Amino acid sequence: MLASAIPTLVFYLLAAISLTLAWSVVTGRRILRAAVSLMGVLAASAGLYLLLDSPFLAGVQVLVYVGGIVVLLVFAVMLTRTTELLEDHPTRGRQIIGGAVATGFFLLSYNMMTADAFVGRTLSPLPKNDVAAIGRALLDTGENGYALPFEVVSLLLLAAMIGGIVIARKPAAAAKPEAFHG
Amino acid sequence: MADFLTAHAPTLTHWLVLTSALFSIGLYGMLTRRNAVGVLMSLELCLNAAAVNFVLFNRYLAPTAQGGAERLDGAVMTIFVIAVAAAEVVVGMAIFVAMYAERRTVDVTRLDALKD
Amino acid sequence: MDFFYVLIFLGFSAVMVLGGLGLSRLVAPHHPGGAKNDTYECGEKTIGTSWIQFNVGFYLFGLMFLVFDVEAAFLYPWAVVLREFGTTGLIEAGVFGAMLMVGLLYAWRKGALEWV
Amino acid sequence: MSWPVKTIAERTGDLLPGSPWTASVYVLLTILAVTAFMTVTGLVLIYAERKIAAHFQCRLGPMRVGWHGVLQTIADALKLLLKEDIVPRDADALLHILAPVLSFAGMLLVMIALPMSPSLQVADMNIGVLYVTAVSGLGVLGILLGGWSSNNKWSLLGAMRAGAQIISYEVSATLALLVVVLFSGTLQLSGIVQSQEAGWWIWRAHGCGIVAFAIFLIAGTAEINRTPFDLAEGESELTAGFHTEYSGLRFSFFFLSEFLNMFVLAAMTSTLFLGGWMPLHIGHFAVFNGVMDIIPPGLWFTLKTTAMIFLIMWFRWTFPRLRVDQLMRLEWKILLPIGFVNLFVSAACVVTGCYFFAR
Amino acid sequence: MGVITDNLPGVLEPLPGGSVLVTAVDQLINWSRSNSLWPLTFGTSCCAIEMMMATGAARHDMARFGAEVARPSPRQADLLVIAGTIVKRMAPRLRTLYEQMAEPRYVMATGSCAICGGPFMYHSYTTIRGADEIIPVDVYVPGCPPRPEAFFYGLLTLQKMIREGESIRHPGERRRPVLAALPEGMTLDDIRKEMQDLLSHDANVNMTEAAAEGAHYSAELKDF
Amino acid sequence: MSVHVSTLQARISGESTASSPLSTEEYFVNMGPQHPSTHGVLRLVLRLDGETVREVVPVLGYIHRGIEKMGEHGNYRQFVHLVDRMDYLSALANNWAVTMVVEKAAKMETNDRIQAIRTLVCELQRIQSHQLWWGVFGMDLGAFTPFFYGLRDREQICDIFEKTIGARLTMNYIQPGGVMYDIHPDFVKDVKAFLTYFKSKMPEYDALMTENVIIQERLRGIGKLSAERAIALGATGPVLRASGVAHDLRKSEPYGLYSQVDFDVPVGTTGDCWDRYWVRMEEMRQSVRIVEQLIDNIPEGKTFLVKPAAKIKVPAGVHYSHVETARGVLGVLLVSNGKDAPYRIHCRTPNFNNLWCIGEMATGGRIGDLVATLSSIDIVVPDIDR
Amino acid sequence: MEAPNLIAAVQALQPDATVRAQSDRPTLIVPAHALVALATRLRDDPALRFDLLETHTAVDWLDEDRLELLYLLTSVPLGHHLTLSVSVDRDAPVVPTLCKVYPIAEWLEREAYDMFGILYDDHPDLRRLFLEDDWVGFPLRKDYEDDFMLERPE
Amino acid sequence: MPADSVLPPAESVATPEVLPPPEKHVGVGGAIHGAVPWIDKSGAVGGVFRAIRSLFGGMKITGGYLMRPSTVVTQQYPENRETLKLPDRFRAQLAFNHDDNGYHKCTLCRICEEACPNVSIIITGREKPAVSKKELDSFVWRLDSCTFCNTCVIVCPFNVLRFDGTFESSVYDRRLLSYTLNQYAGPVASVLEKLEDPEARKAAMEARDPYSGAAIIAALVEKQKATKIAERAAREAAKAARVAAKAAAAAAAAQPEAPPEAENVG
Repeated sequence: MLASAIPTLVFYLLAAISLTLAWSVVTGRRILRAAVSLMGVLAASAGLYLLLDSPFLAGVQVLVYVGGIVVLLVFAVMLTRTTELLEDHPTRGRQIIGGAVATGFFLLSYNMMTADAFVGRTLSPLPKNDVAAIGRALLDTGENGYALPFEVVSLLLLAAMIGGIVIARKPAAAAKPEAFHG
Repeated sequence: MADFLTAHAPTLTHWLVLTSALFSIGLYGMLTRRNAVGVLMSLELCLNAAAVNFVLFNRYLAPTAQGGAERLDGAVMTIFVIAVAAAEVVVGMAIFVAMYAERRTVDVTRLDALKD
Repeated sequence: MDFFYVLIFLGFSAVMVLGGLGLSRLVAPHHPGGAKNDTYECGEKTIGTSWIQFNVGFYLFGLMFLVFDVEAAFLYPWAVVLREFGTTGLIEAGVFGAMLMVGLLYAWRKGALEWV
Repeated sequence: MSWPVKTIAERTGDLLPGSPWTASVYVLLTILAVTAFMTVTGLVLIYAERKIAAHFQCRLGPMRVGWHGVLQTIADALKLLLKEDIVPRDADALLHILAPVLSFAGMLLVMIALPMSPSLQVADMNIGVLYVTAVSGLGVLGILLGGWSSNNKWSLLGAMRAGAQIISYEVSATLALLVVVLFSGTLQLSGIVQSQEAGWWIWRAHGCGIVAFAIFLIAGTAEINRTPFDLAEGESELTAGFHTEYSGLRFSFFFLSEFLNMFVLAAMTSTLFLGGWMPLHIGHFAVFNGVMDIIPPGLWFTLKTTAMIFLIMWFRWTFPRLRVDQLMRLEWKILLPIGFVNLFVSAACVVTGCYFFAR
Repeated sequence: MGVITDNLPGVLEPLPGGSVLVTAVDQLINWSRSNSLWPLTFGTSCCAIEMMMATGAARHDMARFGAEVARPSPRQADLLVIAGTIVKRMAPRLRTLYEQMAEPRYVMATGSCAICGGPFMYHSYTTIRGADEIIPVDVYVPGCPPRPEAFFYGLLTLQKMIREGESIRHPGERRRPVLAALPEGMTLDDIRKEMQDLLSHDANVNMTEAAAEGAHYSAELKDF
Repeated sequence: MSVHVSTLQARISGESTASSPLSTEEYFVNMGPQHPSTHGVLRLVLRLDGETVREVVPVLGYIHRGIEKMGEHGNYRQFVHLVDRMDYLSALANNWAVTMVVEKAAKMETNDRIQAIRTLVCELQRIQSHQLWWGVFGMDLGAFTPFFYGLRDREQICDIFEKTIGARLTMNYIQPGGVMYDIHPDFVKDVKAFLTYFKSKMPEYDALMTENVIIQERLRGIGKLSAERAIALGATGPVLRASGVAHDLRKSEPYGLYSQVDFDVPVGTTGDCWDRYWVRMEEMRQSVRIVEQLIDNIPEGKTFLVKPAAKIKVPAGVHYSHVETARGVLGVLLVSNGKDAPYRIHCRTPNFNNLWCIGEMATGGRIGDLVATLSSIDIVVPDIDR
Repeated sequence: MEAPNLIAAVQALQPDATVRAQSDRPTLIVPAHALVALATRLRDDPALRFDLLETHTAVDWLDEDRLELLYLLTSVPLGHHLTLSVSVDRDAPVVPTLCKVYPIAEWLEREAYDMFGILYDDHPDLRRLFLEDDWVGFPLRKDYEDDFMLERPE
Repeated sequence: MPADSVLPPAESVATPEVLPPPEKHVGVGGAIHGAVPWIDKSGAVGGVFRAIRSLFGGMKITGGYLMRPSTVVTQQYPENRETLKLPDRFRAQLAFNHDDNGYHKCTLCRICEEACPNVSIIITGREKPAVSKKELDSFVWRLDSCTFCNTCVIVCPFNVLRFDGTFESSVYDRRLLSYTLNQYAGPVASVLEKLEDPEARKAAMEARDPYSGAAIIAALVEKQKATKIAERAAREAAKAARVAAKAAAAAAAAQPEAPPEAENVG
């Protein structure tokens, strides 16, 4: 009884948290507070993964999103802050356009969500060890495996790393100070 | 209380409403944010909502008849989405940081105007 | 159930810190105002703004970290199932890691690993 | 022999369907127990640090509050509670409060995953190792936000240093940790302990184990900001670093998390490399193993953790601090390449089954 | 004091045993405060060598009193040891440091310079003649510089003062801060004037009693 | 006329407007007056780029007490105790500097016993000062334990001084006309015991700090000062010698009994922090040598050759003499008009000159390097401000 | 170099330099306008090589209504000393700066400006060294008055 | 540089940017150069091992002290008050040398008062001496301002003063730091000893409270303030006179020299 009620409770809790914080991410005027709210949304999403019985994904979500991307965002906010952007007011026109597009998208997708294909579905069974299952899927070179994407991701990361370094260093290299430590 | 909760246990539709609401909020942010970092954050919201959907569909819609749920394709896709998101943030932020170093602003509206 | 405890303790830590602060507010002296709430900078008045600008070099470390963090996310499942795949898994991860090592070498050569 | 492993979370799970009240009481008791454990460990660690430091330095340390100063940290804690809590005028008050919460939460959430003895583990997750790395990342956000929100140049400098340092060393720590995951084939912390029944990974995995151990210890010490890596709050450079503007209880939360992080690091090190609560077993020497089994597992865990804590303290009271660029060089140019090579050598060992007492 | 402790005595004391309880809590608070005096790393001249270094060093070991946790930031410090000369230029900074300490905060003036200007009392155009012209001082430790034991005696004196205070019934009775803050443009003379007002109003020490106490003080020390 | 009088505010704000705000990440930070590594109330205004120090602007005067003005209002004997409070870590050498200029100008006689005692106590205090520096240096680099070992051994010399002189820091011992007291009967025994003890501790110092790889990594090549620049900037004492200039008044213009003892002058090669560290460590060993040679050969004689209360009159004129303290050359310039009080007395203090070099040494390094450099020149702020 | 030879050598460079009596080191009185040129030559002359400005300060001769500036020069390699004495008017004390010759002079001159109000022509950064920028008066002048200062009771 | 510079033209003061290097720096004999043999032997692999060994070397030192509790050098001050012996010469508190009868030897010669560098000794004579011409009323010693320079002790011709090691004198109010050193107001020991009658001796002596110095000092400060006001008035008059004289002299001169234009002086 309680055991089945708790996940439901947690779902609504997480939904409320993530929607509230998501709203403050897009409307918060202090950009660092928005970043902290984003961290909350992402952590709540990790909770959602747990509700979907994917603890490994939840772990990766926290590891990469909360521990990595948000930290990088905070770094970047610290690096790119200007006093004028401390308070980030969107113009009325943008608000209207944005609101219209977002609402339109939501209504459209809501229309699709209530389609028959999505109603009445139940959770399917899961493998016992999702980490191992994901590992097998990643390493499998067969037709259902993801060995190639796995390798492509490494290329993607390499490209991102090199690209990031090249782009971010460009202005710094222009005004490169003389080397002091050999 | 417990009865009420059990009666309103989340179904696939509930989940989809949640994720698409998150996505819409992200969309709104992308369109209204002036700060480029803020735009990127909104984009993260969208990506995150999409990533949740992958798992969701894997869990609810995978054809169980073929033993498909044992395969967790959605979860794998989610990991790829996260990786792509990370790569996107790396490059995106690098662009903004470089832009900021040159133009002292990350205001997307003003970046347009400064284009030359 | 394990993760239920995570949620509980997440709430608990917030309650503990905030409750502690509340208790402290109730029992400790509190006389704000004046120089007490000024920024402390070795007894002097702060020169200029305190939110100082940092060199781009700081960002590069964040960037590198994020890339390696994503890599770790892929290596966890790899490490768990390596035994089943044997040499194939070793080679796949070897290629994967070699790519990142190339990136590291590139960063090294470009001087991105030098602290600013 | 195999140990009867049943974590508190599982026991609560057993109780849950039957009676919600029993379960709630159980949860409450767990919270109480963890709080008590945390408080006592924190106080003992701070006292021990002060005493041990004193004896490293030919002096006595706290002597006057209670017998040999045993009540010293209690007096300090009480005083910090009764101390004024200052929020600077220009600070971002919300984040200023949130920062210690994050720092504290990061520490507390790791703590519930530690297997302290076969039955003394709050939650035994099947992604244990990943969970620990992921959640401890909250701490760095706490430090970053704390430094940023203080609106103080020294704080911000300290926060930036701390941020760059902690995230950098997290990479090496993860690589070292993966070595153990490779050998034991599981992410579950209890499983990792279980896998060391025939010998601890530090020596069972040829050289790889000891290299990974060294890297993990160094990286961990850097992640918890202790000398020789205490650049984030290096007194002589940045006054008090990221917590310059923190006073009273809020400062004490940073202080407490710093010390408990040391405990977490020591516990993780002993779990991963020194067998956790597993007694010292050598292969299949039944007699020797039997003798070792007499010592209860909880005591084994305590002994190993204490030894690790002592080692970390010893580092602190001997070494000078590194300079910030040397710190980064050590990580990215020395530890990271070594860690990578070590990981793949270990992978080769695992694939070929070439390690001691392979199952 | 905080909200509770301000209102607590009025509520509790009429109750049976309430007075005892207040006293017990008071003692606990004073015990913790007096035994956990974290000093600010602040020293200006010669006395700093004796007060911050020699006392902290192995021979004398300030840690025995739990006072080795020298905090570089005034936010976390309890005790401001004015070790050395304070000159006109430093005076507003000292005031700022004092203001920025979290309450409760205690001040010790060690050495002749901090007490009254010492060797630089006459013919010096910058030396402040006594740190108590700038901030309220709780304990004076004479000497030039005082030896480390004398500093410990001063610390014991301060502990005695804290212990005998009634931090619940009369919070802040020990002394009033001279000024809540150091406003812009405030001169040294303003501070001095306010300080003198304070001295004349409610910091008048009964000289005979104080003298008697001073004379018998050494005997009492053994009970510490 | 191009005399332009500036202010600190103009200095700082002028710099920041000079460099365009659009192309730099530079900012100013106050280091001090209350900062753990400025050893007192020195204030350094740092212009930083990230962590790199672009410029150091020392702001002095937070402990300026006007000792020179006070000297004009007291007699010669009364001035001696004021210099104790300048460089309090080598108070005896300061006393000696004043005493020397007064004795030289007033042509007062001394004997070998007085000179031997002065030489001995000054060398002991040099060891004491360097021990304290060693400990504090370790602490500035983040190692706490050296501080305790250094001060533990320093207390041994403090004990010797307490017995003979009666003070631990501000001595006022070397007076015009002699020394205040004869040495304590236990002095020779105590000093010998200390030497034996200290020689056994030096290897520990080396094992803990000198040989430590982190120390070496942090000191080598940091805060360089070439020999030419060192002289031009007026660096003195160990800072000058570390740059490769073997200028030591104890050798070049021997006073006291330095001409009768055998010792070496340690000289560095590149003038980096490591050289300054090494020079001081070696100076401790050389001081031990000097004390060893003198301790058994203290001549007999009186220790105070004038009446203590006698008025000292110095003939009119400009008189100057200097001694080598633990931090460098302390010179006392005495302008007399023939009365019993100095007309003008000026102290050329070593820390003043050494701090002036910090701009050259620390620019381009990082904050950690700045702290190491500042600590390696071993400043005593009241000596700068006087 | 011995004191008489030294004085002769300097006087060869600067003929109008006169010897200041009552001084224990060789001391020459030189006119203010010749200071920089003379100091440069003293520093660069291979026989003299006064490469170190040991100290620089001033004396306020109130009765004679002048400030005497003393420059104590030392040759580190040759080990000899020389003092230069320059007198300036108390009311308009302007001398050229020696910063370009001896960098240490920058601070020493700032100190002299702080204490005596001597103005150094072409000094790169002439501001008070020890006292606050808004300090009134020059404390080491003999006629300095300050209400703050306590006279010693007789 | 403006045209009206007092300096000679630029070419005659051509200042080299870089100082010429001196031929040799070593001016004195016996110099040793800073190569440290056990460190400067370098080598890549050996260097790493030496580095690690150096770390362990440091740990050995600290660990060694931890293992030997006998090396603790701490003296526990308040606990060791019974056994704490300060050296005889230690200067912590000025005291009168009273003889066995409790008589002092101060003759009011005021040499110590003169010699004291910052007026920490204030001697007042009795206004109505009982026996002899000069009798000590109170010998006030200001502990708060004393610099412990020991000058008073060595200049005293009668060996009246000594320093002893009583350092425990912390107080809450600094006015308590002015001590009256003499136990009684009255004549010097030699005079008292001439009085044979114990009653007469007692009559000549008047007990003094050790903490009565504050009032005397307060009176002194008041007096000083008064004199200072008077002095300032006198000084200002003199200054005005000087300025007037100068103005007259300037007016007398035909071509008064313009003072240099200095911006922002003072």
